[in-house]
Amino acid sequence: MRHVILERWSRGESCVHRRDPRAKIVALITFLAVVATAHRALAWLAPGLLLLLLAGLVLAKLPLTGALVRAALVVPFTGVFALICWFAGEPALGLRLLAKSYLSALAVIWVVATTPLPALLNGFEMTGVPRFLLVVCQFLYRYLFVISEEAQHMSKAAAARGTAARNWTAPGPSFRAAAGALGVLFARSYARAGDIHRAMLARGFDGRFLQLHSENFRPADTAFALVASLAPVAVRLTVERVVG
Amino acid sequence: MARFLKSCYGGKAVHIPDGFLSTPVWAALDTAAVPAVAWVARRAQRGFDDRQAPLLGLMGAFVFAAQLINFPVGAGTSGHLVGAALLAFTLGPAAASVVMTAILGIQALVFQDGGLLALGANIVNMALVGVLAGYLPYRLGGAGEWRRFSIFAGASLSVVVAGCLALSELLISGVRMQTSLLGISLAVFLVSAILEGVITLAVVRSLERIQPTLLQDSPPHKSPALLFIAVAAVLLASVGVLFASQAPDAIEQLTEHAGPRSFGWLRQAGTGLAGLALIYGLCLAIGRTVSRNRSV
Amino acid sequence: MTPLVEVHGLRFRYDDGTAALNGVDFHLNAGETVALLGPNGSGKTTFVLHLNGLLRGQGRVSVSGLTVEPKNIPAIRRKVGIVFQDSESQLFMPTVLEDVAFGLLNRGLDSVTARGRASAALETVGMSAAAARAPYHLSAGEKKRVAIAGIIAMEPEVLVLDEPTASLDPPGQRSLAGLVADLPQAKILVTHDVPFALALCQRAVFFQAGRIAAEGPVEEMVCRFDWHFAFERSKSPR
Amino acid sequence: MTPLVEVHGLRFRYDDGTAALNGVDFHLNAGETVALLGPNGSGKTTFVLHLNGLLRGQGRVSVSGLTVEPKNIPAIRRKVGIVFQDSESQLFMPTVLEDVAFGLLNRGLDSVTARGRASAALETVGMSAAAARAPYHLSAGEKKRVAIAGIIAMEPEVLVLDEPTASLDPPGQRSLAGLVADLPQAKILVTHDVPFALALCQRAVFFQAGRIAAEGPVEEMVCRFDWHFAFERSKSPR
Ligand SMILES: Nc1ncnc2c1ncn2[C@@H]1O[C@H](COP(=O)(O)OP(=O)(O)OP(=O)(O)O)[C@@H](O)[C@H]1O
Ligand SMILES: Nc1ncnc2c1ncn2[C@@H]1O[C@H](COP(=O)(O)OP(=O)(O)OP(=O)(O)O)[C@@H](O)[C@H]1O
Ligand SMILES: [Mg+2]
Ligand SMILES: [Mg+2]
Repeated sequence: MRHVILERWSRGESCVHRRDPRAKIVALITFLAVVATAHRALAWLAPGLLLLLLAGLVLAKLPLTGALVRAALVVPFTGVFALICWFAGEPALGLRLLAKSYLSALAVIWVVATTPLPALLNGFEMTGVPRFLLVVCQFLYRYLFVISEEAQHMSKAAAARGTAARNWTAPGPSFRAAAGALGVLFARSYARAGDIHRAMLARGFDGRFLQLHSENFRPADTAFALVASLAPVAVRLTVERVVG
Repeated sequence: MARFLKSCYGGKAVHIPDGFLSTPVWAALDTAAVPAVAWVARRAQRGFDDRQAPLLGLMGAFVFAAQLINFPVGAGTSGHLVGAALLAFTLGPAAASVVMTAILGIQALVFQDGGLLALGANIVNMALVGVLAGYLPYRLGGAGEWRRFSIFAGASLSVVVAGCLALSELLISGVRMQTSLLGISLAVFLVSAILEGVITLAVVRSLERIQPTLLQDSPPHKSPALLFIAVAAVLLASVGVLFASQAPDAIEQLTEHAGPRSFGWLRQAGTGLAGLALIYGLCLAIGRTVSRNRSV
Repeated sequence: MTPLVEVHGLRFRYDDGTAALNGVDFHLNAGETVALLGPNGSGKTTFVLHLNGLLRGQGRVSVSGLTVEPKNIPAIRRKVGIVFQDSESQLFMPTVLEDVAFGLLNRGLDSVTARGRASAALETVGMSAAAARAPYHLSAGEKKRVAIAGIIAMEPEVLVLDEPTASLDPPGQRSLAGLVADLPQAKILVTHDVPFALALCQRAVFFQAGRIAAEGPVEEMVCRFDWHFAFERSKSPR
Repeated sequence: MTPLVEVHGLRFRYDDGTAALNGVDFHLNAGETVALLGPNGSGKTTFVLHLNGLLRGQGRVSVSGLTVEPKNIPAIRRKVGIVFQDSESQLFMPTVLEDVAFGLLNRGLDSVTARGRASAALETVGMSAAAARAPYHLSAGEKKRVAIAGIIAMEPEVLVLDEPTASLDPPGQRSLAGLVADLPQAKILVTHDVPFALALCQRAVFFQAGRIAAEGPVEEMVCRFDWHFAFERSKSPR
């Protein structure tokens, strides 16, 4: 699955990896806001911000091409709209959409690839996301692999028994098999949730998830948050002063 | 073209990336989403115990996994489940909203599917309004002969409404689109919606055979008239919002001075938010009336 | 001496109407190791889930003098550690080390102590190298080892292992046996693995259709119910 | 005679970087039964998933002359029947009979013939009585039997069973052994259950760290790697 690579990157070692997730979230949100509200001199601002992100990627020792390619996942969607704008006689608008969404995606990757997702989700508690929702996200991420694998096994098992020979004319049986498989998968996910809950209770769970890594916000984190969030603002102010 | 659009829309759900929405639109929708999600999360947690956290997480993982199972629909094409309506039928609307919100969050962070600042918009479209629009017909259809239709209608409606809202938000934000393209998009939404309806119906029926206790009870009484009115009203409202947000004069204003000093966006955002509130209120009001009637 | 675990007339019925337990009487003394044998679906797992109140049936269950009832449940869960049949559902934390430390943190240990004890438990089951890995990338047997580590780290008074040898390789089975034999606690082993039960248990209890059909030394139970794998090839091998 | 299954220099690395197979050479002749032994995490399951193209690594895999590559996969899936380590994911139809008949219908058999062959397969595994039940409600052992029926009904040329005895009670293990011994196909048994392997296989292949470390008669492999459960109680029993 394509997100495994992000997970491997996130377990790397660098000064960005070591920073508190909350510091990175602050920096990320500032960056996204800078991009989202920009409207003037984008032709200069976009390369500036891209350079900034590249510096961040280098600092985090992430593979540059890998990250750049991954951020391109947004291009198909954005591309359609860019084309639509082009046809509507607004090529500049199309390019703007492309640039903004690509930069935003790359920024998100920079943070997700330097912070293990569980820690990142914990960090989001500070932004006011309800704790319950975050715990749901943790479970979702943990069992995503397990259940996806079951789903794949099921469809492979069905394929192994003949649905692979494409029925162009009569999709009936394979359609029913897919519906049956989803029904079973649903019921199993439901039952598994009960098992997990039991296992948690058996180990003294009382509704609160405790952290093994106590996150102390150190001075280095504060400094990092300041620098990383001021940088895009500075780039934008400079560009707009000079060009605009 | 329709096929191309469909593949680029990711099949069904339109996850808006960052950079597309104008500041007032994403800011307004984020502001709207935060208290709504908080409320929904509290509600989903209540009534059950801490068992809910693993359950909802696993249901989210299920929806992800469900997209790996392809449903052949003839002529070499296949579709897959989006799941908002199925979640609403099985977990109830509040819990379904929480699960959809979690899914959108993970998609934005890990899969670069939808933006982070645009998360509020995506949550409103899919996790809040989409779920509610899907649950409404299920509630109104009752357990009788309209049940199958209401399951189908709910699932379809959730897809159409979410798609229309997303597109309206894009239009309000100044993305230009000719009316003909808008028509094609609408057609794509309708096809996807019918697919979602058929798939959801098939899954619900297989679930009924395996373990019927997993489905939410639908009220024994049935009110087909109300069902049709509600479905039609929500459908019309969302298509209406879509076309209203494309009003050419407003677009003109917006693109000419798209700066924060321009007040064009105010009217635009106003129209959009009003439409959104209208649909949301409509779903909520119909739901309320029905449950009141029933409890008396 | 009163037994450590005492069960009287326990009955339980699942929501769908399956009567899984139909009156079970059982006792376990301190330091004793008992095997629960019996056919598939005879109620062994269901029984075990009653010992720390994860399921509640009719009848009386008590653990070191405490009756299983809501107010005692936190204390009882501290005394009884269960390794479940399905280790996948037991490993719900993002990394192996965090998973093993989960129970320790819930008990109020600070994170340094918890980390130390969790590492020691991983060492015991031979999984130290996997401490930072995600549980979903492990093979079936590796998962089982981590699940066992999560429970022994808690040092419960009664250790319940539900099919501990399933999908463990033979050296793993041996070292598990050695580990279990060295632990001083009272133990309940639910297993279909007769050599394992023979090696470790003084006494066996045989379940049949939700009841204890017989009880006695393991050898005796195995002979009486013809409870071992003995297969004669009907065709001659090539 | 060319072997039925031939594997040369197979390597595979999971997405997260784990090198699960590091050059495996393997062959299986028609009518032969081979045991795959080896420690947890040595790559047995990973290897087996390559035999019908569920995973694709580097190296060459061929089944009765057909290389495993996209265009041959439907044909190969018809030749190789795998009963997964987790049999539950194999059962997806609402009733047992429908599930067993599923593959037959897809192959174009008319429903009368398909029903007949499905019933016969259920008879073989001793599950005729459950034909109308929902697979979801069966016990672990019963599910395993139905999964096996679904595969043997397709009459594959190679039958692969991944940990078939896990969580089966001893009588269930015996009847499974009888069933497997009576099937004429070539078989690959992945197992940690040494008596089971000894009873059924002529040859064993020993996996270690993603490689085949040795190969020979089952007894020899078992002795050489000390691959059986033999535990001496260190403390005297009570
Ligand atoms: N969640 C459930 N809902 C309904 N019935 C269940 C459930 N779990 C188990 N049962 C049924 O209860 C009975 C006892 O099951 P249990 O799991 O306790 O058996 P077991 O002795 O542990 O079997 P095994 O050796 O296969 O693990 C069986 O008939 C089983 O089908
Ligand atoms: N989905 C996965 N992602 C990453 N690594 C995996 C995955 N599945 C297995 N592995 C790793 O690949 C290696 C081989 O695993 P495999 O499941 O093939 O072992 P196995 O021989 O079947 O073990 P067991 O006897 O425990 O079933 C192990 O190191 C395991 O941790
Ligand atoms: Mg059991
Ligand atoms: Mg395996």
